[in-house]
Amino acid sequence: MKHDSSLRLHIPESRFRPGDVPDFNYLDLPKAGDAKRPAIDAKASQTRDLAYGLVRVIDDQGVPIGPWDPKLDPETLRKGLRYMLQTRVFDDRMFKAQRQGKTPFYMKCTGEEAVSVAQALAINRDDMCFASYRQQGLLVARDWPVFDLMCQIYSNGLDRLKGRQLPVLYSVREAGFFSLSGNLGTQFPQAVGWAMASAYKRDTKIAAAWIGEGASAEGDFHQALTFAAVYHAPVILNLVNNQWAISSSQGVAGGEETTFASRAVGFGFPGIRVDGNDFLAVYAVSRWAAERARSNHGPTLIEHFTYRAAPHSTSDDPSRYRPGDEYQHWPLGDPIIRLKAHLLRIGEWDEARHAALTAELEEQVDTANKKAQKLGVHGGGPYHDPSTMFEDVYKEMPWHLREQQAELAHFKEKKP
Amino acid sequence: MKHDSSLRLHIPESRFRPGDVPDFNYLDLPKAGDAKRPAIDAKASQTRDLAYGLVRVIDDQGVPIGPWDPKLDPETLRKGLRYMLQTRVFDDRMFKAQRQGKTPFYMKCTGEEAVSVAQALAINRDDMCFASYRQQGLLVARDWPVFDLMCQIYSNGLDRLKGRQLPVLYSVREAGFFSLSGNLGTQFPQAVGWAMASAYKRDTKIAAAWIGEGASAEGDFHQALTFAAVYHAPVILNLVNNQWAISSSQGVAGGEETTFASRAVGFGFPGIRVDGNDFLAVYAVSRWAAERARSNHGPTLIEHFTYRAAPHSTSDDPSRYRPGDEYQHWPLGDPIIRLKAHLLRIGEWDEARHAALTAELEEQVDTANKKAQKLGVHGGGPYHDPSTMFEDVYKEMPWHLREQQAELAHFKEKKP
Amino acid sequence: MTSMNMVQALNSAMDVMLARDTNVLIFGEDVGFFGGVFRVTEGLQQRYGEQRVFDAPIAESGQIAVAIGMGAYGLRPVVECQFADYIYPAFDQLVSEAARLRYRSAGEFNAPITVRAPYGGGIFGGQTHSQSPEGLFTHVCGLKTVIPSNPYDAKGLLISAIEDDDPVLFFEPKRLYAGPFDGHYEKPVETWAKHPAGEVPAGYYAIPLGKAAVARAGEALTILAYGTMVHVALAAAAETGVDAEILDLRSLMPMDIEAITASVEKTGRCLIVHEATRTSGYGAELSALVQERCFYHLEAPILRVTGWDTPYPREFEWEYFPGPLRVAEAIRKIMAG
Amino acid sequence: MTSMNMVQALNSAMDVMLARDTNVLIFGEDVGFFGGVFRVTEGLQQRYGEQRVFDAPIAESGQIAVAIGMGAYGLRPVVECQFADYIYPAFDQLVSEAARLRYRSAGEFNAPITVRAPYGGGIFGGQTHSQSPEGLFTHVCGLKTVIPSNPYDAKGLLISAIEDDDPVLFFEPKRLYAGPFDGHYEKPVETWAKHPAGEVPAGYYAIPLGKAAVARAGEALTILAYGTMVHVALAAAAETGVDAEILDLRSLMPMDIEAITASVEKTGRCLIVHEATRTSGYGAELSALVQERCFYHLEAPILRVTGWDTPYPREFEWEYFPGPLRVAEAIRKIMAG
Ligand SMILES: Cc1ncc(C[n+]2csc(CCOP(=O)(O)OP(=O)(O)O)c2C)c(N)n1
Ligand SMILES: Cc1ncc(C[n+]2csc(CCOP(=O)(O)OP(=O)(O)O)c2C)c(N)n1
Ligand SMILES: [Mg+2]
Ligand SMILES: [Mg+2]
Repeated sequence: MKHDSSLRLHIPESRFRPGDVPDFNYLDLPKAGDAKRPAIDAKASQTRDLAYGLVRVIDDQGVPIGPWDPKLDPETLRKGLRYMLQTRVFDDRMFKAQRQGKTPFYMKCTGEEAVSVAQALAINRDDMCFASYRQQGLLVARDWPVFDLMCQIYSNGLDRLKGRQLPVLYSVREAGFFSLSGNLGTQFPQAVGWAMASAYKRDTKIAAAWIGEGASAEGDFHQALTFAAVYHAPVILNLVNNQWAISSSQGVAGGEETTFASRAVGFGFPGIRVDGNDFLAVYAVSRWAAERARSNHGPTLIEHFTYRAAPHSTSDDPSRYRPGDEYQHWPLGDPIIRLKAHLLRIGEWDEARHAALTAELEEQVDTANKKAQKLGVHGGGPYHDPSTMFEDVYKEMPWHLREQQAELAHFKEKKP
Repeated sequence: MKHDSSLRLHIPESRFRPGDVPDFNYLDLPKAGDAKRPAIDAKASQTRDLAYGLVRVIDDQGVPIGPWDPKLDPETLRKGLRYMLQTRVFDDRMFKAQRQGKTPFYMKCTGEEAVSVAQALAINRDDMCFASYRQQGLLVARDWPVFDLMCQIYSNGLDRLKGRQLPVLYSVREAGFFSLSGNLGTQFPQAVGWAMASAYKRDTKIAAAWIGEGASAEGDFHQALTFAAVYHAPVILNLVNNQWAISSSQGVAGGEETTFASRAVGFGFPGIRVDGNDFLAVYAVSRWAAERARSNHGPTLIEHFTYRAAPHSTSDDPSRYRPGDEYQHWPLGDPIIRLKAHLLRIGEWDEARHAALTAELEEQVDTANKKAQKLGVHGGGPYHDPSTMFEDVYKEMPWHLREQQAELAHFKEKKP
Repeated sequence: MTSMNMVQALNSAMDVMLARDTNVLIFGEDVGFFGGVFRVTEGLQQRYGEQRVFDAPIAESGQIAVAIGMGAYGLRPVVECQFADYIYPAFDQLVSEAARLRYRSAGEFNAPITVRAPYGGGIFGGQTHSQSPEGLFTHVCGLKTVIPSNPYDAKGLLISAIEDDDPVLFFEPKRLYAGPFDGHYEKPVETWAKHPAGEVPAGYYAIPLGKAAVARAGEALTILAYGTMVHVALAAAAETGVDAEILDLRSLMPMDIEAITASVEKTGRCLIVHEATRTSGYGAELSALVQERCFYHLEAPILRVTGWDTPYPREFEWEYFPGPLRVAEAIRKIMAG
Repeated sequence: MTSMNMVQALNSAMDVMLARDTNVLIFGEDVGFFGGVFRVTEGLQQRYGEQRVFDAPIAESGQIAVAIGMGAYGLRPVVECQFADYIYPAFDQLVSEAARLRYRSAGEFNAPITVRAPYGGGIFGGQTHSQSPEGLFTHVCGLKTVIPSNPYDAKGLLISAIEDDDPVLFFEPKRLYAGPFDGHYEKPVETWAKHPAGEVPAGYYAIPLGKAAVARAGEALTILAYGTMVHVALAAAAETGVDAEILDLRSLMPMDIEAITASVEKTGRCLIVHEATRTSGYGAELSALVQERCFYHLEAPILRVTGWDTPYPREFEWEYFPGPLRVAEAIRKIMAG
């Protein structure tokens, strides 16, 4: 028998699994307005508290409060609401399209819309975004047509990526949106490189990168923080802690021990934990980080504390690993509802306008969708010519790919 | 022309290069005895200060002071002195052997002897060590014969590693010393795995790992901290900040921004910065971390603040990249001289005994060296049979290696 | 004997080994409570507890490193890599560490680890869910590489892999999880239920690594295949009516050279098929070896039918996949040569 | 024309490119103030400033990732990997990212990066300072792989690599840095001073990637080689007295297939030599291709002389290294075949 003083292996487990009643009381959330706001040139050591607190601006009554209130004009607030709503409508439509077999795959960002939309509005349009697959809100907020994204999702003849990529793995250089990889984490240090290049060129553009809390366990995360710290790279490093990595709780990535924002503390630059479902808070913190970076004070890590309301992807069934109603218990609510409440509260919005906006966006997305589907969908075509699959492996096609391309053509002719 | 508000790339540079007069006043070193000592089951959040301070025990007069004084008996102190001295004598002899062409390569740990020797005495002999190439002191302190190490260095017929490895890349399972890799950093997460296995088996053994501050930039470092934090692995993670990684200053690894000990703060376990040249301090902190790990309170990261007094290796010439006398200016001195001063101060040592010990160790090392050289040296043999190079690729030799082995034999016969 | 698909057979192998040996433990992304995204570890945590089957941080390199450390302690960890496409972050730990630990320590330490990873195309996964990286690992001495083509072999080989004292990469053809897919994607999906190799004993059995199986005996030419391509080759042979001998290599490293040369010496013709990209793939090694050893028996050039040298293009999966049409054409060409 | 050894020629290539194009910048471990452990970047930081030539954290993966980001911005970073043996931590960034960026973004982004790494044995470096990993990278579509065998080529090829819009792995045979080593380790060391390819123009010139060079014209058999092995092959040919045609491939990917097949069709015999381990090495691809394309011209089996399938054993360097003795024997065997 092993005696008491023997070692034990600790295995982190999700607090709630199917059948449990979720109770997030243990979270001990700071109140809106509580967090201090240091100057953008503050020393990192003066920002440490922010890694352990939670920047929140909109209080339970919809009133903005405290030093982080970005004091946005109603126009910008309504823009934010519109983009978040548009993102959600788009997501819902595409999810349905997958269920209808028009695309093999889709990924929603439901509940996380503020994370991308608020930051998109807080940085410049020519700042470069190195996103993960859950920041479609960036493209929406940069007014990139959802029609174009749909063509990628359906792999039709207008798919800019020529049917090569999994749906949602966009690349939109014109909108400052770096090619999505599929391999988790790789974009994080790449963003740092881009930011270093901008600094090397004495440019004014910064980079922003997003990673999931799950993926932050990858070595790439460490490389990003190391290079960003060493070279004072002008970059915003966003870590989206949406509590889940497919079926694994954030504890499996280390979230039981401390906040993810505090990772930055260990590198000597600011880490800020923000209520990711609070549009104003995300905007304010993003703005702070952007200004800090742009004035040569280096990187910031932002932990967006949020919740993945949707399944991981259309291939996923969360009811197998978490209570079906867990999101209903999530104490930080829904970013759209919260921003709407704020706008209502300040008298810059009403239910009628909201209904009209929703209808308009649904109509817009539907129209785009019909147009895109007409151009071809997954499994049905028409697509790009399959022979294009040999292009872009290299800038110039070497002999062996030319031969293989010819071989494919030969088989296409033979096929019944 | 670029205006003032443009970005700039920050490139860290060593403070002193050849020709400069080193001045370490900027270091602002805490005094001996200043650091608090939390209980071994303290919450990580109660240990944060230790990541930014410096645990020091022996003061400038050789007197131990403060709560970290491990109160070692003179016997243990003399043992420590002996092992450190033996390590240094061994290093010096092997360095000379390389200059004489008896081995192609050697690496000294001069000035860093306490880092390995003190910890070796603070943990159990069956705790497993995952070292880097600069912790030969572990083997010495575990009474592993230097003769055996010499045979590896000379690749002679008694080389346990059969001439396969670069000199100093030892493997001594019997002494709880894991096979050294050559690839920086890889051992760090492996140690965590070993510790997890020990916990899984309800064993009582812990693991200890060492990494250089330069190598801590590798992804492996992040993996080690992540897995150690998530599974509360019973492991001591040692980071040896000896100021240099070949020609790169610790700033290139991020040391300009904050301490390396604080990396652990970002993972929610204790990080302790210790005067790596203070035998008592290293012992005390190691002991604390070992007891913490052994009683299921998880990992500790220890930053050993020290200085690489020797060239990186025998292939290196530091006068090309740092002032020749930089070590003379290093404010934390020499671990051997400091422990000796302490022993003298408490009346448990004298110059005559020191001289006698030195002579004894030199004689011992010399004898072992002569014996080892007689068994063969690099370039001269005799070695193991070259045909052994096909062994141990797999447990059982597959056909293609058997064929290749036969082919080599055929050529050996043909050779003039 | 029970009827099992490949997922069930793999699950059964781990079940058997967890029960037999407390040194066996399993970890990887989503393998614990959830049972893995392909359900291969389903129920194992529930049966053996979370100390023995648990989720790992998304850090493939860390997973392998930790497995190596566990192996050095004396355990036999089985790591699931969610997709073979995500094994590259662990490349250094596999190549520099696991593969060389026994060698560099002259046998003091070894890495008795098994890395399972679903590989190959056929599920519209695009470039990051379809790759066949096995060739890379066969270039690394010290590693073993195993690829089953049916449930019976999958279980027996996985048990051998777990028991093996060297590091084994165990690639699972994900398109075969549910049934013996032969490349005719336009036909209805077949299950393993009616396939003889879908009959799998419930208990322990081991299939030795390094031994090929004859998937079809024949005299006219030799086809070397593994994984999904075994079934494609069978279909192509049937369609051409050529009396092909099809070897299911099963173990790429160590390789069953005797079975290969014996067959080619008999048939005088050889076709090699794999789904991985062509250039410097494992097929190149097979071709080189056959040519070196059977040169004077060869009546036609050895040909290779493989994936194109491009990333796996998602929507053009079936134009990329080396299906029966391409294999059949190569068979005819060799027979005419 | 100046006489340069290979270190100087490589240094000159970077010097030229730093001067021509402010988008070129250089980083890596110890490349800044110190000038690199092999001195290849010596003086460049002093000449171009620390914004353009600087030390990087010891994190090969981060270095490549950062280079990819810089490339996306529009720079042409040149990264020094201190030893090719240490490139594996960066494997994922090279294989999943640099290699596929152009493809997956349909040309929106590309990775115009160059990764320089000393490779190969001959300096008693053991298993972690001697490897030849080039074969792995030739299996990865989207990457280019270049290996020079002399100072003149080294400079011209490195300039092309830096100017290339695709990612290029540039492996430098470290044993050739100082002189044209032919495997006769027992003979006194030769320098490049007396070698014609040691004459190197001071200014800009480029050698196109994808073109082999004829190191020795001949009629009796074709030897395919690159890097150090070109010189070993030359020595072996001289010692056997066989009129070999020796192709110095220079660029492994893209490969100069025309030069290869033309030569083998002429000679009817082919020997492939490389220092890397044999199984699934680049030589396998060469063998497969030659066999596929020149089958009816072959008068003897194609043979390979390579490093053994073991890690590089430090003290037995010369028993491991595929020296002139082994190459000569293979030549004789092929001529007798
Ligand atoms: C390198 C790598 N490993 C594994 C995967 C498989 N995978 C895709 S998404 C995912 C979970 C990611 O979770 P998180 O980072 O928290 O992001 P979220 O999905 O919550 O936005 C996993 C394991 C992958 N894509 N890449
Ligand atoms: C993965 C890897 N990259 C690079 C090297 C080359 N290298 C050997 S030692 C060294 C410096 C290490 O510095 P540090 O980690 O500070 O340890 P120290 O030598 O100071 O003890 C480098 C770059 C290596 N061995 N492995
Ligand atoms: Mg997540
Ligand atoms: Mg160091």
